[in-house]
Amino acid sequence: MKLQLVYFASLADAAGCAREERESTARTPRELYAEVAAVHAFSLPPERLRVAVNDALVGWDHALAEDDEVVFLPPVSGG
Amino acid sequence: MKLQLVYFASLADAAGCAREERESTARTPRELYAEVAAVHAFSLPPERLRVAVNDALVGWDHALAEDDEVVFLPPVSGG
Amino acid sequence: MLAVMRFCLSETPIDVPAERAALAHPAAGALVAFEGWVRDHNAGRAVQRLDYQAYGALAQSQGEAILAEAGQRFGVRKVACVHRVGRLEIGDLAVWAGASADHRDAAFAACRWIIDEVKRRVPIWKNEHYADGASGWLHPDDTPVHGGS
Amino acid sequence: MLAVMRFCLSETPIDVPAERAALAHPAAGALVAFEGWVRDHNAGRAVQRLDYQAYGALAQSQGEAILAEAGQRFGVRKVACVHRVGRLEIGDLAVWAGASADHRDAAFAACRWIIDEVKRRVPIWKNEHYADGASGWLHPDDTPVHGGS
Repeated sequence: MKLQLVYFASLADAAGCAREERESTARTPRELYAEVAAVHAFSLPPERLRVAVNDALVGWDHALAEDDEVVFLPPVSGG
Repeated sequence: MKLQLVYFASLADAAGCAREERESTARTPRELYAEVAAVHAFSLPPERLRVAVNDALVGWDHALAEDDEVVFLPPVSGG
Repeated sequence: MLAVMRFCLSETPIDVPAERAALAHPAAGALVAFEGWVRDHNAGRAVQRLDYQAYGALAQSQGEAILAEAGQRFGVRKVACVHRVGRLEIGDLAVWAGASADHRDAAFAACRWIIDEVKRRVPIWKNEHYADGASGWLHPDDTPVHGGS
Repeated sequence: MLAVMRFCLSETPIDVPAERAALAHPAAGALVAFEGWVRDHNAGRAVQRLDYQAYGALAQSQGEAILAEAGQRFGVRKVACVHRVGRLEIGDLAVWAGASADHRDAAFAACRWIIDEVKRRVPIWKNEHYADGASGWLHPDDTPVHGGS
């Protein structure tokens, strides 16, 4: 299915883009991260990330749906 | 000897004045407070007060000298 | 008891007098405010400026959740927090957080908790630019991240 | 490390932006400020206004001693405190205390310690005027004192 990915901070640097649309067979954020981490050589393990789908935090086994917007959040550093 | 007394807050209300000059035989703030507490009916015990002589905090057995300015400080309530 | 809570991201300088005034309440005897300023050094390196990037929609909802939770946890009257995004220079105000309460215990505790939670949970990232020309996105422990590693 | 410490009593409204700006330092990443406001109630009674009376010379030396000690105890860059004297109305700012430091732990700890010590040690007395027409000088535990008793 078609998924929208949005990247911030170090992940955007590594991906070389702030967003991309992918055709993927991933059913969960966990599967999707494994796929994009391989493509973009992300080296942050999922334990260090949080994931949001459609602007809400979700678990790594959340069921993805067509056209979902998925964001993997690197450790934050505001303040 | 001659001593200058300055009163603040509830002690000034009880004394009916903010300062007074007294001729006294008191050698220490402890003796002086006993004297003025009797005159003005102060009911705060010395344990609840601090004492300053010439704008510096001193102990209750500090030796008083001619024309010293003595202040008995009620519990403070700034802030 | 909580009357006002307001979280926002700002692309322009934070108006501190306005933020402070918004926390006034006739029953409040205490205001505690935290300001985070851009420091000239971090982890032993000279910092020249930095950029904050935020995931806006989630930062907003997380910030509002933190303020609402502060209202539940502490006996506060009003709470607020504003975080800058974009480019900041040394000495610039990066984040302001404030809490008003009847007494100072609650105001101190709430303000401290809010800034800790904002730093822990709100999706904002800091990119520091160093005097040696290098730059890097920071981890929450303020060690640099390189290329997603 | 401590660069600036300033204590003062003020008969006019405290200039918060000026106090805050005076604590800026390029190495400071955190400012914590406490404001004490005149509340509309105390110990269950409606308060209309109050007067602060200070023993000026000793208040000044005690205030300066507190700020100097804060500089010794905490890793702060700058500290300051201003206390109003005279007549104040509900919502007026009675006291402002601030501390800047490289990190927030020190700024929070120093600011809290300063206001606690000011309330404990600085010779200033509060006379509250109540809605029922009564008034009274307060003890530090905020119970009224009657006629020196």
